[in-house]
This record gives sequence, C-alpha cells and structure tokens, in this order.
Amino acid sequence: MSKLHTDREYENELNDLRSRLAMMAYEVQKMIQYAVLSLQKSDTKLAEEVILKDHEVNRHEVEMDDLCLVILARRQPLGADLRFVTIALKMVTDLERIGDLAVSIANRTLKLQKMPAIQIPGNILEMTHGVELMLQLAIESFLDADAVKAESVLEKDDRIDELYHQLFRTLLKEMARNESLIEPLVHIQSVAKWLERIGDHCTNLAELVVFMVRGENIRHMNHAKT
Amino acid sequence: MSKLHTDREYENELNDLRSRLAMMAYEVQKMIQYAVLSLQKSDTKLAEEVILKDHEVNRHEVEMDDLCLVILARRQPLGADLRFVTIALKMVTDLERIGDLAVSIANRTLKLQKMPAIQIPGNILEMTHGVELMLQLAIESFLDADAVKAESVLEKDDRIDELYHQLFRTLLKEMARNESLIEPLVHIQSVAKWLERIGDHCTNLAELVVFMVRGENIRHMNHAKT
Amino acid sequence: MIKFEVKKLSAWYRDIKVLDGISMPILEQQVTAIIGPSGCGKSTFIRCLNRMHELSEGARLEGHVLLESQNIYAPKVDPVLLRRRVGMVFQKPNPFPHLSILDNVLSGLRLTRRPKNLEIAESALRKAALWEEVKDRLHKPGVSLSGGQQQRLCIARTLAVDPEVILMDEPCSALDPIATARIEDLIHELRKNYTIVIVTHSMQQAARVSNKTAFFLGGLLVEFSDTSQLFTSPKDTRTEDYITGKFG
Amino acid sequence: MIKFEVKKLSAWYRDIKVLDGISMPILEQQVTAIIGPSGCGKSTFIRCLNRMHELSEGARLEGHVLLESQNIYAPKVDPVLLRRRVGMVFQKPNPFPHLSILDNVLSGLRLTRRPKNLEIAESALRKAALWEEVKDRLHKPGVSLSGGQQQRLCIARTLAVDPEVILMDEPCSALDPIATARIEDLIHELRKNYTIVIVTHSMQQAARVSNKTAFFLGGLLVEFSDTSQLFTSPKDTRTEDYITGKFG
Amino acid sequence: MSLWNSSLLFRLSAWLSVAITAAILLVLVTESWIFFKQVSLKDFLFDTQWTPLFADKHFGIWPLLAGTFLTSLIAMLVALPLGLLAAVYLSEFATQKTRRLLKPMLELLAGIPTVVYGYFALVFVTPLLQRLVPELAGFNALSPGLMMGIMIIPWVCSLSEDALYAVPVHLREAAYALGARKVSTIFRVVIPAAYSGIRSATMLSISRAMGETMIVTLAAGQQPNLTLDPRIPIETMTAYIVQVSMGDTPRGTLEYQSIFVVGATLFAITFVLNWLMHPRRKCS
Amino acid sequence: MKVERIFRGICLAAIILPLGLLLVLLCQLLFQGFERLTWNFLTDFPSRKAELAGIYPALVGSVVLISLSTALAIPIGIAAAIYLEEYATKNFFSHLIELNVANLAGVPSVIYGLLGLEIFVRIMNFGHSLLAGALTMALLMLPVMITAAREAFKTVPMHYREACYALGSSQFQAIRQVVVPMALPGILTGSILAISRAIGEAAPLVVVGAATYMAFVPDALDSEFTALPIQIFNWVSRPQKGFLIDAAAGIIVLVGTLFVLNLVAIFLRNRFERR
Ligand SMILES: Nc1ncnc2c1ncn2[C@@H]1O[C@H](COP(=O)(O)OP(=O)(O)OP(=O)(O)O)[C@@H](O)[C@H]1O
Ligand SMILES: Nc1ncnc2c1ncn2[C@@H]1O[C@H](COP(=O)(O)OP(=O)(O)OP(=O)(O)O)[C@@H](O)[C@H]1O
Ligand SMILES: [Mg+2]
Ligand SMILES: [Mg+2]
Ligand SMILES: O=P([O-])([O-])[O-]
Repeated sequence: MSKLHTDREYENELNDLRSRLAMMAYEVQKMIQYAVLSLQKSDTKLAEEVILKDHEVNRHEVEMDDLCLVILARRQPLGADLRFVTIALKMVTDLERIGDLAVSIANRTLKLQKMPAIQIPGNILEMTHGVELMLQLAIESFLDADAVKAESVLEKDDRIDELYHQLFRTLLKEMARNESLIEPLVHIQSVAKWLERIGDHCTNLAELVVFMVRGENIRHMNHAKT
Repeated sequence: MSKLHTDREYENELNDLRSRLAMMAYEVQKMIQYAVLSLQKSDTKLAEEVILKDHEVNRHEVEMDDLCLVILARRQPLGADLRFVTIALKMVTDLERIGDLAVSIANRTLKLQKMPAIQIPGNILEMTHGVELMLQLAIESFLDADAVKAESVLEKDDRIDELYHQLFRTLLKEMARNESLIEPLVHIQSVAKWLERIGDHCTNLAELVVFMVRGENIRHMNHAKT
Repeated sequence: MIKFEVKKLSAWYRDIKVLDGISMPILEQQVTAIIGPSGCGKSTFIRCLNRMHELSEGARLEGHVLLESQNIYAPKVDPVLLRRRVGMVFQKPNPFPHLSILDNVLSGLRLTRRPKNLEIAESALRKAALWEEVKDRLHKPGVSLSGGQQQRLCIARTLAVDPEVILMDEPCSALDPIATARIEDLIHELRKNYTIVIVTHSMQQAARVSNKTAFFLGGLLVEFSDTSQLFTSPKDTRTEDYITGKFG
Repeated sequence: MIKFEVKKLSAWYRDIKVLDGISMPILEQQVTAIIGPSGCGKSTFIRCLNRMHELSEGARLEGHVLLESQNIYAPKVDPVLLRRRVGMVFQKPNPFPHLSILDNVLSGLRLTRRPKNLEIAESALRKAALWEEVKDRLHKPGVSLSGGQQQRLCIARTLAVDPEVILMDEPCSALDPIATARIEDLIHELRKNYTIVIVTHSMQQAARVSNKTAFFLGGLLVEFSDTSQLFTSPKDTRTEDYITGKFG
Repeated sequence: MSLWNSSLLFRLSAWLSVAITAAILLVLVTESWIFFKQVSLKDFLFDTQWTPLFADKHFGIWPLLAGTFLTSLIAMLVALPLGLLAAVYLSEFATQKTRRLLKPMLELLAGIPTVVYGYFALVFVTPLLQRLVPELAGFNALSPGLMMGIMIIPWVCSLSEDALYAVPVHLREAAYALGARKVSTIFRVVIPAAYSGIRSATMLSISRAMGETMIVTLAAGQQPNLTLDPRIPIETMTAYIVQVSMGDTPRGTLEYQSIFVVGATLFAITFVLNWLMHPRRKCS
Repeated sequence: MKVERIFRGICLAAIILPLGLLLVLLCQLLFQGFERLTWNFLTDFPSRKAELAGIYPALVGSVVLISLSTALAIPIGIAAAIYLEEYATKNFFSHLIELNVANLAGVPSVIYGLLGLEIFVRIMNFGHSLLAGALTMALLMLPVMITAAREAFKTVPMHYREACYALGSSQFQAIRQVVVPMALPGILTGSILAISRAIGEAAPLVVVGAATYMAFVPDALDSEFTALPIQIFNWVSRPQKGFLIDAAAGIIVLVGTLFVLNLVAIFLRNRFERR
C-alpha cells in the first residue's frame, strides 16, 4: 500500500477524503469532551458551543457523502480503494451520530440548569474517557490501516457497557431515595445511555476499519448489541 | 427510468438489491410491531422471537453490504444507479439500527416481567403506529422512487417527537407519584425514546430516498436532530 | 466441473519465454477472465488453449493442458478437430468479407465440409442475439453490419460449429460502450451453455462479465480467484496495485 | 474565462447533417469531455474547433466558433495559423515514422520553419512526462517507443508548438490501462496551463479527467454540465439512460 | 488431395523460379565462357569499338554501354520529375473523382507495348525534333530516350503514387494539426514517409529503361558509337541482341556467343539495380 | 497559399503533359492507320505489297502463344505465391526464393529471350517453334504473376486465416475457401496485367526466333510462328512508307485489344477494392 496511484489526482482525492474523515473524527471527539465538561461544570456557553459545532459536523457529513459519490463516479475504485470509499460512506454516518449524541448531552446541560444541582457520577466521567479513547483508537487504526488496533477498540466496549449498567442501578436507587431528583437523574441516565451508544458507534467504526484492512466482515459475529 | 439496462444481469442485480431492501424493511417493521405488542401483552415468547429475528436482520445487513460492494466493483454504476447503490448502503445501516431498537424494546418486555405491572401508555401505541407508518411510507417511496411520498414521512416525524415529549412529562410525574414504579417507568421512558429514534431513522431513510430520486441532498437542511 | 486443467504451462516465442509455469483450472459453464498489462501473455495463454499458439513462428510450449482430462498436446490429438470443440472470437470483428451474413454464420461448417442448413444458422444467430436484427437481410454481405453486430456475427459463426468452449481475445476493445454492453449481456446468456474464457484489457469488463478472474503479470499467474473477491479484496499486493491503478 | 464559444454550430458531410445547432462554451484551463455513442458527431465537433473539419471531402459547416471572442471562421482567419494555437492529438499514436524522437518533438517547428533547439524539446518532453524515459535515446526512431510512450510523444510534439488549446480525439482508446492512467495523469497536469477538449468513448474516462462534460446524441448536444453533476445526477433522462447503460 | 495438402506442388512451383535464375546464370556463364576463350577479357573491357559483324572484329563493350546509358539517362531525366510530380498531384491534390479517372488512364499507358512507342519515336518524334534540333540524325539517342521517358512516366507515377497514397491520413492530419501548410506537409512528411516506395519505383524505372529493347532497336540506329552526343545514331545492348538474333546466326560463331556476353553484362547491371531496390528486409 | 497554388499547377502540368502528348500521338496513329483497318486486314496473310498485307498469321500466333503461356504461367504462379505467402516458414530458403522472384521480375525481357533460345531452341531442340516461344513467354510471365498473386494474398489480413483455424478448418481448407476467394480480384487483375504485358512483348520472341514473314497459320506446337508485335516491328523496320501504314493499323488492333483487357482489369479492381 506504500505505492502511489499512477493518477496523482486520484491519490489526492483519496487523501483528501482520508484527512477530512480524520478531521471530522477530531471534531466529534472534541464535542464529546466539551459536552461532558459542560455538564460537569454546568457551563451553558460550552454546551451551546457544542450545539453550534454540530452544524459543522452535519455539513461535513453531507460534503463527505458527496465526495464519496463523486469518487465512486469518477474513479470506479476497486479493491482496497473501493472498500475505503464505501467504509468512509458508512463511517461518516456513525461520526455524525456521535456528534448528534454529544449535542443531546449538551442539551441536557441546558435542561439541568433549571433543576436541582446534582453531582455527576464518576461512572459518567469514566465512560466519557473510555469512549473518547475508543474514538481516538478507531480513527488512528483507520488512518494507519491497523486492524489490530481496531480490534482493541472492540474489547473496550464491554467495559463501557458494564459501567452503564452499574450506573443505571445506582441511578434507580437514588431516584427512589429522593423523588425531587427524579427528573435530573433521568437526564443523567440518558446521558449515560448516550455515552454507551457512542461506544457502540465506535465499535462500528472499528469493525468497519477491520473490514477495510482485511477485506473480511466481522460485524455481528459475536456482538449482540444493546 | 422505465427503460431497462441493456445488460440484463445488471438489471437483475439491481432488482435483487431492491427487493432485498424491501424484504429487510418488512422484517424490521414486523419486529417493531411485535416488540411493542410483546410489551403490551407481556408476551415473553413474542419478545424472544423479536430478539431472534434480529440475527436475520443482521445477516441481511452484512449480505447487502457485500452485494453493494460487488455491484460497485463489477458494474461501476453511474447516475441514478450509483445513487441507488450508495443509498442502499446507508439504508441498511438505518434498517439494522431500527431492528436493534426493536430488540431493545423487546428486552424491556423481559425486564418488566419481573416488576410491578404497569399500563402501557397510549402515547407509546400511537408512536408505534406512527413509526410503523413512517417506515412503510419510506420503503414504499423508495420502491416507487417517489420523492413526494418520502417528503410526507419527514412531516410525520414532528408528531412523534411531540408525543415523546408529552409522554416524558407524564412519566416524570408518575415516577414522582409512585416511587415503586420508578424502574418500570424508566424502562417505559426508554421504549418511548427508542420509538422516537426509530422515527428519526425513518426520517433518514426518507431523506435518502429524496436524494436518490432527485439527486439533491436535503439532509440537515431544516431538521435539527433530537 | 473442471473443463480445462492447465498444468505448468510455459510458452516461448523463439527464445523469449512469455508464459512461465501457469497452472489453473477453467470451470465448466463459467466465465473466466484473464487480465493483466500489455504483453503479459494473456493472448498467448488463450491461444495455447486451442492450439493456435503453435501457428505462430518460432512458437514453442511446455506443460500440459487437459481438456476434460485429456491432454490436448498429446501426439494423437488433431489440432483441427480440437479447434472445433474450442472456438475463438477475436479482437477485431472479422466476418468474411466475401460472404453474406448467412454464409458467414455457416462458414465454419462450409470450411469443414459439414452439412449446413438454415435452422443451424437461425439457431446460432438467435443464440448470439442477432437474429431479430438480421433476419430480413440474411443475404446482405456480413461487412454491411455495424461493428457490434459484426462481432455478434462472429460469435454466431463460432456457435454454429457447436463448440464446448469459447475463447474471446479482447472481443470488445474495438467497440463502443453500447455495442460492448450488448456483447457483455450476450456473454451472460452464453455462460449457461458454454465455458467461456475472455481476455480483456479492461478490469471493469472482467469484473462485469466473469465468475473467475486470473491476473497475469510478466508471464506469471499472480492471482486466480472469484471475480468479486479479486476486485474487492485481492490477496496479492501486485493484484491490489494493478486493480487500484498503482502502476508505479 | 471562456476560451471557445460555440454558437449554433451545424456540420455536414455532403448532405448528411452530423452536427445540429451545437451551442456551448469551453472554459479556459479546464478539461471539457465530449461523450456519446458512436457516430454522434464527437470527432466532427472537435475537428470544427481547429478547422480540420474542412479538410474532409464534402465537409460543410454553419454557425460560429469564437476563440477568445474572435470567429475562427471569419474569412481573414488563416486556418494554418489557427491550428498552431489549437493543437490536436489523435486516437492512434502517430509519431512520424521517418523521424527520431527528438525530431518528432520538434517536427511542429520544423514543419512551420520556426527556430528550434534542444531546450524546447526537453521542456516539451518534460511537460509530457516523457523526458526521463527517453532522454538517453533521443535519436532513436519515434516508432521504437511503446504505444503509451508514442502517445505522450505526440502530446509533446503538440506542446512544442506552444498551443493554447489541446484537442484530443479518443487519445487512449488504443492503449492499455497502464498507459491510459499515465495519459490521464498527464491531462491533470496539463490542465493547469492549457485548455483541453477530449473526446472519449469511455464515460468512465470522461468522469475521471474532465471538469465539464457534454453528452452528444445524434448530432445534438443533450446535456452539458459539471462532470460530477452529469455522472451522479444528470438532468436529462437520455443522459441518465446512456450513463447507466440503458441502451434499449 | 493429399498431394495438395502436403503442399509439395506449391513448394515445387516456388522453387521453379530459383531454377529459372539458375538456368539464366548457367546459360549466360557457359556461353560467355566460350566467348572469352576466343576474345580476351582485356579487349572486351578496354577496346573502344564494337564491330563483331564487320570483318575487322572488335569486342569493346563500351560503345554499347554508352548507348544504353545515354538513352536511359535521357529517359530518367524525363520520367523521374514528371512521374513524381504527377504522383504528388494524384495523391495530394486531386479529388477522389479525378484520381479515380486519371490513375487508370496512366495504367492504360503503361500497358502500351514498346513496339508502339518505338513506332512513335521513329515516325512522329524524330521528324518533330529534327525541326527543333537541326543536326539531329534520322536515327539518334534523343528521340527514343524521350519516348522511353514518356513510356516510363506511368510506372514511376503509379508506383510512387501507391507509396504516397499509402501514407496514412493520420500522419498528414498530425502535420496539419501542428500548423503545417500543405506544401511543407508534402515535402516534409508525406514524401519522406513514402521514401522507400519512391526509391523502389526509381530503381525499377532505371532497370526498365536499361532493359528496354524495341524503342531503341527501332529508333536509335543500331550503330555502336562511343559517344554521349544524343544527336547521332547509337546502339544499346538490347538492340544489339535483337539485331544479331534477326539474322539467323548459327551457334558457335563469335557473333552468336557475343549476344550472350552482352546479355550477361546487361543481366549483371540490372541485377545490381534490383538488389539496390530491395533493401535488406530485416531492417524494417 | 500562393506557393501552394503554384506547386499544384506544376504537379497538374506534370500529369497533363505526358497524357496529352500520348493522346496526340494516338490520334495521329488512328488517323494514319484507320484506312487500312478493314476486315481483310485481319484475315489476309502478309504480302510484299503493303496494300495487300494482313495480320492473320500474327493474330492467330499471338492468340495461341498467349493462351499456351498463360495456361502454364498462371497456375504455377499462383501455386508459388501460395507457397510463399501461406506455407513457407520464414527461413533462409524462403527469403532466397522471395529475393529471387523479385529479381526475376526486373530481368529485361531480352534475357528471357536468350534463355529460351539456349534452353528450348537449342538444348531441348524445339527449334524456332511455337512451343519454344510459348515456354519462353511463360517464363517471362511467371515472376510477374507470382508477385501480383503474392500482393493479392498479402491483402488478406492474417486474422481471417486465424478465424478459419478457430472454426476448425485445416490450412488447405482455409486457403481454398477463404484466402483464395478473398484474393481472387487481385489475382485476376494481376493475371490480366501479366497477360497484356506478354501480348505486347516482341523482344524475347525475336531472340527465340519468331518468323518475321509467315505465309501460313501455325498448326502444331512445333511449327513456326509469328506474333502481332513481331509483325508490327517488321513493318516498322521496312523502308517503304506503305508498310508504316500497315504498322499503324496493326498497332490499332494490338493497342485496342490491350485497352479492352486493361479496362476489364481496372473494372475488376474498382469493383472489389476494399477500403
Ligand atoms: N508472434 C510473436 N512473435 C514474437 N513475440 C511475440 C509474438 N506474439 C507475442 N509476442 C510477445 O510475447 C509477449 C506476450 O504477448 P501476448 O500477445 O500474449 O501479450 P498480451 O498480454 O495479449 O498483450 P496485449 O494486451 O498487448 O494483447 C509480448 O512480449 C509480445 O511481444
Ligand atoms: N469523412 C466523412 N465523410 C462522410 N461521412 C462522415 C465522415 N466522417 C464521419 N462521417 C459521418 O459523420 C457522422 C459523425 O461522425 P463522427 O466521426 O463525428 O462521429 P463520432 O461521434 O466521433 O463517432 P466515433 O465514436 O465512432 O468516432 C457519422 O455518421 C459518420 O458516419
Ligand atoms: Mg493480446
Ligand atoms: Mg470519433
Ligand atoms: O442512531 P443510533 O444511535 O440510534 O444508532
């Protein structure tokens, strides 16, 4: 794969697609980070920033879809290039969804503003770090075409699920204990749920990378979702 | 578009892809219906059926992805055909997700089994009917390449969102009223959330159909998600 | 079912080795495509399958080619009879210019002095998806047809001698996309009854028409796999580089 | 910037009208591709852009072609001088068989008795991405090169007379995928300094190399749009049918 | 059937041509051998007179060579330029229609027997020329030379036109597309590309001129003079052979042997020309 | 532009000039010889009186001679061409034969006369007979025929032969049913041109010893013979003016015959020319 395409413009187009995906992933990662931070710090401005950022990500998605379509139309890619482009088509969907989920989290920051203040559970923070790392690894594995790294992402998802279920139990107990906190706690539960979803999307990304590199489909092999 | 491809095998391949998508949509639709029915009737067997069905849908997804990839490699589709195949690639993701969400709902049936029985709110049923119809319309619009019908799906999503928010309020109140019901009600809230997500996915499908038919991207134009 | 079994086939023109130890099976009622850069030995390879290779000057060959388990290079095999079982279609449509459409279709039987009649011609033309277009002018010269029709006429001519295998050496490279699409569609039809080996410059065409694809490079068989596999996930990096357009 | 403005161009061979009221602009420093089925008038169209059409017997034409706002069919325009501004590359690589590589490159200057030197040749060969391959054998005959190299030699020859526009009539249809990829890559380079019009049989090639694509059908211009638009979402159903392979 | 299939008859037919050449060589060499037993090679090469039919016999070949050379030279001076220009006209300027009319006409001319040209030279051309060139003899080298030139024009023209016309259209178009004018295209592209064909045409024409018999026999006089003056009678090698053959000279006489020697000389010269005409094939 | 027009004018002149000249000459000839052109001229024997002379024996001689040599040269020529183009593998010997044929085609016709004189007249002892003349003519025609037939075979592209083999035909079947039919127009044209060249040849016949005066018609292979060009040559060589008129008339017959033959050849070629 170190060889370059004879048609250098094609090479450039593929590189463009690759770096745009990396950029989009980077932005989405920042969105998750800021959304949770805004929640933690009750920082509405940060939350609004995340919400605004989403437009950019959405624009990215549309542009990337177009780019993929144009590459497919103009280059008729085959082999690894074809897998790369179709995978890119699917990855942007996941990335865009992750962005949306970050927006949902940021929205909770705004909603929680008007409610009794509560402590953000440690599990949420751990989950956040977990999914951020997963996203990071997924994108790195994509850029390096490194299937082993991608597979390491898959393992990490189990921990996220575990954290979520722990948290769910805890939250239910707390709700029962203090009914005035039900609404904020339901929101926190939603946030946890979304972080867990982000983990799932990262798993998707990693599976796609494995397919791109190895040409073999490992989706739904041993993972039953949610 | 009534003209056939000169290469009849190509025509067959595209038709195959089209009918498989329709079939997958049909199965997913059934899954939603049965999942909610199982919830309503506390019918664990029905719920398990839904969970099993998901494997089939997952298999479908993988097969369809492969089919799309092979068509892209072998036929180098252009124009409407290219849009069709790439859209199919994206649609299966949404359909598979809808299937997953139906499974999540069915899982709630199993969980609620061990808890105090509660009445399923009317909104859930209305939402179910709503998203079923949306899915139906989205697939029909896809099969008929009917952009107008697809746009009618987009409108319907607003009602689903409205129903969800209504229900959220009600559920919060009920939780506060009866804390022994908190856990089942949180589950119900999740179900509602998922139905709302199914609505979103149907919206995605419809937007893709509009793109396929008209060649213009309407995603993220005036919809801010969740 | 294996139709041809090629075993360690090497071929030379004078002292230049142009095929180097090719071994591969060719399955019955399937389309096998041969792709590779110019001069890699594609044409030479299929010409070895019906013993046309030996007609070139200085041509020499080693190894075995088994057609239904019988070595076609065994001394007792008559190449002329072999070629009736293994037909060939060429790059440039070449109907015989001195013959009418009908006579062109029957030319294989005329040449070999076998009985011929209108039914045979009609059935061959139908199989070649040409009957409807020419039935009203069977006695016009073959060269009065368009390029794509001429190529289908050549296919019909080959079908009329009732071969088991049809070799095609870049049958569409002189045709435009419309004529090409028709021939490709025809190949899908013919696959049901014949074993087809097609050499093509265009990977896209190989991807479209074939079940199996062999990638040749410098006289070597680099990769031989299912077409959809070869074009979506080839095993060899040389194949990968070639199909993705990395020619260095 | 508009380089060519074609206005209501119709062309005939004797009394057969092969182009019917074509109007379209050709933008500077862009690649404009012309696609369409065989015989739709693609070649005729580009031959009207450098007045090569009138060299055919019985050729006639109506309408205007403005090159930088000046009608190239105005009586005072010398077609020979025009052709030095608007170069052309043909389907079959056609280096002059009696000349060496170097002389081939400089042949345009020789033919028009203009000063020539090695620097011009080197720069033209560099622009045509051929210098590295031939610098050690500049005095070998031009026809000793491979097909793809010959075609690049023909491009270098055209570049040496320093044209503003380069017309290409199916420049890759006699080449294999590797040589084709090289020429296409070269076209991307050349686009920066020249206006290019390319006729091609292959929609895929048009999709790859061009910024704008015109689809011709039976002498009519059916659709002219941005290439990515035309191949992903064409406006006309005839275009749609053609690019998706629905040839009836 | 099997005889044909074995291609034996085909092969024999082809070898027949070799046998003919061998026979020609054999005949010429053996008869010359007899001749040189009686006449020394020195006389043959260095004597300046050729008078085998006189009592005072001289066997210097030079007068015959000069005659042959002179008539051929005149013929080529006429035929080459005119034939080439005519070929250029037909292939580069004429419309298809004109070409299709003129080319067969030229070929018709090429089919006219040489006796007829000899008749023209003797009966029409010489009297005409005598009015322009006062000292022209009734038999001379000029008139048959010119007539031979006219006779050869169709050959030069037809063969070179084939070569010019065979230059692919795309080469001309390439030149036009480079901004070349028609005349420079003709001189710098078409003619060079057709060069080997034109060269063959030239060689063939020279060889025909040297081997031409009837025109010179009839109109040049049959008097072996060692001269390059085109106005006086001369004799060519071919004419000498005919002259001797007409009188029924028996085998064994010196006259009889001499025609084979002259034949051998002619054969040698044309052989070299033919050899030049067919450049070693391997190069191309 | 001006240069082009001038050059074009020169070229046109180069073609018009010789054509025009010959046209004038032919008209003069026609004018001279026309009065002698009667039926009797064709059926009379030669005579010492110019007004009474006819070309009957020469005409018959020419026809018989040409028929004989054609019957020999054409099949052998085609067979040799088939061998060279279809069967021969490229090696030293085939190259030798090729060069040899090319050289033979350029050998002056008198030399063939010398060959015939030695081989047929003396060694084989046919005397100055029709047979010797016909054989000599056949030798003369052979290289022309081989070359023409080879050219015709060369115009049949290789891929048609391959098409035949791919259809399961043997090489002989391919040659017989495809190559020869496709080359036939070319072979035919070549044959006619070879024949018409032979009809006009005088020199080799003179050398072989054709009679210049014949009072009878040749009735056997070993009888003496004359031919039309010889008769004309004879008349032109005579000092009396009257025989020049006879010669003119003879030329009209000869050239007329050749024109007809050539026209047929041209017609054939135009009819079958592929391009
Ligand atoms: N008749 C011949 N004599 C000598 N060498 C030959 C002959 N035919 C082919 N070759 C050489 O053999 C090699 C393989 O030729 P072959 O025609 O099989 O290649 P190919 O893959 O079909 O190429 P292409 O795509 O150009 O048709 C080439 O290097 C070619 O130059
Ligand atoms: N020199 C000519 N004389 C007469 N008719 C011609 C000539 N050249 C082309 N034509 C006719 O004009 C029409 C258009 O020809 P043109 O070569 O422009 O088509 P094209 O689109 O380039 O086709 P292709 O893809 O086959 O090159 C065709 O019907 C063709 O038969
Ligand atoms: Mg080949
Ligand atoms: Mg064209
Ligand atoms: O969009 P989803 O998070 O429901 O996959």
